[in-house]
Amino acid sequence: MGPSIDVSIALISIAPFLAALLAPWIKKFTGPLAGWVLAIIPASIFVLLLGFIGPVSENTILRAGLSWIPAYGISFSFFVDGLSLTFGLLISGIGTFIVIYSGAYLAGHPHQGRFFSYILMFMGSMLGLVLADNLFTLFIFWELTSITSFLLIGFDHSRQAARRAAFQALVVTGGGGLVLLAGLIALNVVTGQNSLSGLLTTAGLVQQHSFYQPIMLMVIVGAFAKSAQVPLHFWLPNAMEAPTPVSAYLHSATMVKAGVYLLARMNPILGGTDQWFWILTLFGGTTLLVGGALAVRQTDLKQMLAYTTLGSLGLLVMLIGFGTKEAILGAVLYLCAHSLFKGAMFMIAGTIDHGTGTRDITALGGLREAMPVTFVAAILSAVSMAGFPIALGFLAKEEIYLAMTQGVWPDLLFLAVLIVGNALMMTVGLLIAFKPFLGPEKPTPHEPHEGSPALLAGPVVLSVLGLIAGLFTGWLNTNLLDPVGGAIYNNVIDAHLYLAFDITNPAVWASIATWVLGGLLVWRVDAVRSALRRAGNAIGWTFDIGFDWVISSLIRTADAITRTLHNGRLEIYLLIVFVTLALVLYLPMIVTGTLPQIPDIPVLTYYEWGAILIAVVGLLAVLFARTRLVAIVALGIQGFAVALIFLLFGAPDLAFTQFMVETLSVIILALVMTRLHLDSKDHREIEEAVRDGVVSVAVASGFAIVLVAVLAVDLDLSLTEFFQATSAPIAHGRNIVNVILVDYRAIDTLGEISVVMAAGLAILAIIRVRARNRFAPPAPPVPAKRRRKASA
Amino acid sequence: MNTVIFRTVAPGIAALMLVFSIFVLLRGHNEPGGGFIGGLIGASGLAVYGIACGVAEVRRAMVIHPIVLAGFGVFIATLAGLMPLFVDAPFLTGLWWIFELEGQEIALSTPLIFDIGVYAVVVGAVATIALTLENDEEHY
Amino acid sequence: MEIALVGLVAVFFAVAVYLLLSKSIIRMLLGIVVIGNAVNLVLFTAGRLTAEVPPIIPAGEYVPLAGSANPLPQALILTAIVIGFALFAFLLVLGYRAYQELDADNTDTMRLAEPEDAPRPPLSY
Amino acid sequence: MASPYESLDLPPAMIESATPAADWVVVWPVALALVGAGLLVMLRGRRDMQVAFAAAFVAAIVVSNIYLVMRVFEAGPLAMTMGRWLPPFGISFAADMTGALFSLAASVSALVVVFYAQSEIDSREHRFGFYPLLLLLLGGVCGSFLTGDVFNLYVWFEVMLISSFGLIVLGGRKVQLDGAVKYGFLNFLATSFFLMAIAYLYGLTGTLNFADLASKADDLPLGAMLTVAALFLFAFGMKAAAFPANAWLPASYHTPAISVSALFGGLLTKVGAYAAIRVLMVVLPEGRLMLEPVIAAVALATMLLGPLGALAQTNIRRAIGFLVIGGIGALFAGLALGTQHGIGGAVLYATHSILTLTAFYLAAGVVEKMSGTQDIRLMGGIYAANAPLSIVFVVLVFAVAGLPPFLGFWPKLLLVEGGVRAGQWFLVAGLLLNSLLTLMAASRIWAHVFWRNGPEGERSEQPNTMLRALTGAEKRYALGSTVVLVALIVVLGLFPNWLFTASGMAGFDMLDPTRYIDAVFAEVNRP
Repeated sequence: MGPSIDVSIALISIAPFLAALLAPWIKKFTGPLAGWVLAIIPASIFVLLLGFIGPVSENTILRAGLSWIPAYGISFSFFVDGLSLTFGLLISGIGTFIVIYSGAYLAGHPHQGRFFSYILMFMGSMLGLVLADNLFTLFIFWELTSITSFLLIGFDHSRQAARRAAFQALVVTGGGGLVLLAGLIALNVVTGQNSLSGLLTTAGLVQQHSFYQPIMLMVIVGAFAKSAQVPLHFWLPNAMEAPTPVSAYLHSATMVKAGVYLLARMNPILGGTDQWFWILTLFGGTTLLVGGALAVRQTDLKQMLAYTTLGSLGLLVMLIGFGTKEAILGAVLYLCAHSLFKGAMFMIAGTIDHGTGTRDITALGGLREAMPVTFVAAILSAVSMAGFPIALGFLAKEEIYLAMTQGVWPDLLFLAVLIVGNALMMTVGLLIAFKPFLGPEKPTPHEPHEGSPALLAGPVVLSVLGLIAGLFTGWLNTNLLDPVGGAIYNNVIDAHLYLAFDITNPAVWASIATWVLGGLLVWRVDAVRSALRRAGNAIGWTFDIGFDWVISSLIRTADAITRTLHNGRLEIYLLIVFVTLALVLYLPMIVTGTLPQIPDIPVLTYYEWGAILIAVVGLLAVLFARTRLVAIVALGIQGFAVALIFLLFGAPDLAFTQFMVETLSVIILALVMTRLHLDSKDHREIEEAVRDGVVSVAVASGFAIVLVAVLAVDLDLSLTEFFQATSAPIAHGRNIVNVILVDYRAIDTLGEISVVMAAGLAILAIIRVRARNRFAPPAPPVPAKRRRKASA
Repeated sequence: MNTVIFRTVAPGIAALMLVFSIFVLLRGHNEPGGGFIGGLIGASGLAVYGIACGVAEVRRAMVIHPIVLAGFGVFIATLAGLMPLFVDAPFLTGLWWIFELEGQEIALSTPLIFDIGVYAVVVGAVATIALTLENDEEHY
Repeated sequence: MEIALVGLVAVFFAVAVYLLLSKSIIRMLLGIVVIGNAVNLVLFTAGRLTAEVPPIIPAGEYVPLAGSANPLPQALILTAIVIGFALFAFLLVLGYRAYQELDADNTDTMRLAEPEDAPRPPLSY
Repeated sequence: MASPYESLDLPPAMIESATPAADWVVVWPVALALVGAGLLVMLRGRRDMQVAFAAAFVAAIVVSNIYLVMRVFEAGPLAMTMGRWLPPFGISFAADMTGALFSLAASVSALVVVFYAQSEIDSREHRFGFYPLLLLLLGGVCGSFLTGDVFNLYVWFEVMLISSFGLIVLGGRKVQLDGAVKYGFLNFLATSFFLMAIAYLYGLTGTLNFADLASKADDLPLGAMLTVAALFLFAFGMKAAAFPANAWLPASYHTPAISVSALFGGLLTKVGAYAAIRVLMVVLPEGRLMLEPVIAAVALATMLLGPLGALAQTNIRRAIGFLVIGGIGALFAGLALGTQHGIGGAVLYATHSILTLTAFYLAAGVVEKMSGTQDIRLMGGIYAANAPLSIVFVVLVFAVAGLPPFLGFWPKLLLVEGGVRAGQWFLVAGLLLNSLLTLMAASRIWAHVFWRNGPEGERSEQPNTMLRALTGAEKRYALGSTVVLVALIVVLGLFPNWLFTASGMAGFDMLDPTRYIDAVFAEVNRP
């Protein structure tokens, strides 16, 4: 047995984040050695994980978990099987060299400390992602990788291209993540399981459910966005704006593989249907071809590698979709091989860039003497990339071709796609391995020099590993292929991989075809490249351009909508409010068919009619007043009429208060109005007047109709009866209204006096506006003049 | 309106209104009236005084800024509500102390204190508003 | 008898809404006063009406006279009146200040917070 | 529930049993705020005391709210009926988990703002009542969350409204007046409509107490009941800045001092959303059911138009204002679902939104202090200039979009799950799109303000020299308090278990308010 899994996993999931917190300080204290020091973290994680190989190869699934959100059934749980262990080893192993490499690559950069923080955080997220058992834990780490990669891609933040790439990656992978979230939640809802290990026990059930299709699609969208499958691929090449260690790590070995990981993980749960097969193989195959072709077209080393990464991801997705035992074993082998050679290749590209100052392959040549170690490492990785024996890449390709030569005719189509795709990627590998190093020396921005040990450690170790791993097929069978393949296939696999060159095997002929095609392409690379460019120019459109178009039209649309809805005109805002209000008042009654009858004219005393008439006259006078004085007086009249109504219907307190308030309102209105110089006319166009009139009548009649409906109900007067019964004997007051105000409902009154006090404060505050502005030098001349006139 | 007569009579009217307002406040629990109405009457009195004799004069006569009076009102009204805490009763429970003074039954109660608070707030705040508007040139 | 007030309330609301839809702040302020009265009348009417007997317990009695008015809506309205007055006073002063400072009685020309020529959002990254 | 009294001749009127002092916790937030506000107004000349007292009172309110949440956590809803009158005759205050949690989050935000404000509220603004108005605002907000009476809710709405009026004009720039006019008139109308709805509801049922209403609203005539529900929804939607009546928010929230914007952005709109949840879930559940498609449509429109508005802004504060609106959409989505997940999610979302948006405004305020403008196009270079601010801001960018592992993720998770369970795919799509658009808007702000080195068009790789360094006070109060709040958000995001339990309780008691009603009527039903 390996080390205690709880402790180890706690360490694995927390250590990178803690290290990330401390990284800027560690950087400060250790200076140029920071890379080596910080690499201790991923290295020890790697060693810890190595300890799990034994148990995992015996098909023991290791689980560990901390209670996290029991209230929602989310635990911070992990499980280690072959698949997660392999990813974990790749992440921590390659991560070790990346951290070392970054120490040298970014030496002297003012934000190197931040960089270490981000990359360690990223590493922690990625480890968490592949080790997570709980679906939501997985998702959290999934989005954390989006967030950290956003920060890493935008690391070179002063350039707009870097910012754009970061934004693009965030939108695509973060957005894909949100779709994935819905898929995971639906999966949880359908199965009642929220852990992967639990889901694996219910494998095959989801396919029967009516939600299967949406769930599958949402998961696939999430995975495709992360793993840059066409048509969501465009962000990946742009992400090369990030410093090279980031490209090497995120965009070759780890983050982009998260989607592949997810698909592999979900294969037992969601796979096995025709839809799964066709979606994955078609999109994967397309991505393979597109990635390969576009890679050959590039001349920037990093761009070339980025597009081959696309191709490789497409290949992996295609194989998972294919789903046969051989395909999955091929995928597993290729996954490892690719991580090793692509990580190495990127670091080599970075070393060349660092050593010469350029990454343009056409501007490079003859570096074999200046950079011999780099050259060797480049050749070794290219061997694996091209799939020459004895490299791991060869084994992978053989297994893949084997998968395609088992069955019926569609396999042949896939085989053709694979041969072309692989040939294209081989071309790029060979070009990078030889073109910069052979031939005559070309002038470069710096005098070329070999990289430091920190820069070379990664490429050398990874490329050598990629080459010699192929020799240990026995070990690979038991420790890699059986557990990993078994996890993806969800069945026991007993792999019998061996290194041989058997010409009776059709797979070998497929490999040979690949080499021949690749060789031809290398030979005529310039012609192929210019042909591809012409084709690209003829199309004149890329998804990348499309992204800009989508974003700018989104912003323009948003701008247009916002300008329409929030046009700054209070009158329109009010109109919207009142029209909605009219709908609110009428629609419910119309929909439920409960509009009340229009009631008969009631019997009232003549003085009651009189009060009502005064009110109406006052209101109309307010509406049609020509001068402000008349308007104010009319306002007073309607207010006093209301007071009169209160008095007539038995509310003397209300009447007094209304009377006082109305008096005060009129006084302060008069005080203010005499200082304003206002138009006496109501400037409304006739259409506006009609529109406003219709709206006001609609609202008013709506309120009235609802009131009629309300009055049709018998009012429950138990509260009133209680107040009447207890006011004198218990509350010691005979004015029931006052008792309600200061006793039964005193807290209303408390709030109310707070309102009054706050109004005093608010008015004091607003008065100060002018107090301050009086002393401001450029006083607006017009209102000042008006003020004098008004006060005269 | 700013005549000599008005200026002479105004202090008297204002004083009368203030006294009347206190009367209305105190009788409020049993007859129409109470803190609101009383406060509005009192504030109107101050407003009349202000219109007649100027805001500065009112401010001098009041000693404190009227908004402080409002703050005081909210303060004691809430404190009146907090008193039942000491007798294990809920917030704003009316507590009554009824005692006899020269044969007259005098009732002192937290609702009365509360109503006085209401009165103070209304007088203070409304006077603030009115006085502010009467003379917004003054630099507060 | 409530129905008569329903009709009156409708007139109040119609006038208030029409005033509020004006571009002139001063008319909107008048609308605020009117709509406040309208709402209070609705509250009054919703508590049902009785004629003339105030909810005051005569001296010596323990309960009010039969047929006295419903005190609860009255207390609520009293609160609402005072609150309405406070808000009205604030809005009035606000309108006054807006007029002085922004030199505008017409709300259409008050475009400091949401300027008409607000810049277009940048399309850069 | 039938009226507890058969005969009113000699009615039992008062609560006989003693009220333990511990029960006062349900009114302390309001009582302390009012006492404090009164006291501060009395001491208006004493600047030193203003700050100290305001901080002390708000801190006491926070403590009281923490205790309240703990009480409700352990013993379920807590109620107190004022004046010892039996409910429903006296006004009840009643806190279930929803109210308690909202109240706690609001007071925490307010406390942070009290400290932050010291960096920008000058002595004149002290005199004109910043701190008393802040206390009143908090009192109004807490009162709204804790009251158990619909008319009393109206009163607290008004307290909140008028103190927000005072705060929004404080400082006295012209743009504030313009914003305040729109804010003032539209919000006045919203509360008037709310009062109309109360008038109708009283006219139908004869009572105002939520718990009492809950039992009486069943036998109302359908049309009238639905209209009243719709009117409540409209009035509260308008207060909450839900589409279509939300124009007042982007017109005004960017105009006052940033402390005030932060307070508004965090607190005010949530009160509208809370009230909508309370009234439609507890009092008029049938109305909510019938209005479900309408609420869903409102939620959808609000969720999408909010962040779209933010994308279209060049003013950083207005952009955040639109993000506030987007969050309201998510809250209404929870209400439209009306399930355990929906309501629990909405409550959790509100907690997140109160804290996160306050923090977002505060952080934007620090950015403004450094760059001397609100215009995103003219900012830049803060990433290199101020590391702590960068960390705080980048956390907020992801937190506001609801990305894990920050607090905003958890409510999104609940709401989306609720949507999936209810088969409401439109709402699910809306919630996710809301996150994506919010993420785009916020990360664009980040890229322009932090990553880009200088104003628009600037290609410089050199640090922005136009930036002003923060003064000591600004570092201490402005940046310091923002960092504390963001740290709280991060910690709550990493350890959300108790919030899940709490929001679960909140949802449970909203869907089945029996415990709430029993708490209010505990005395009446006591044998």
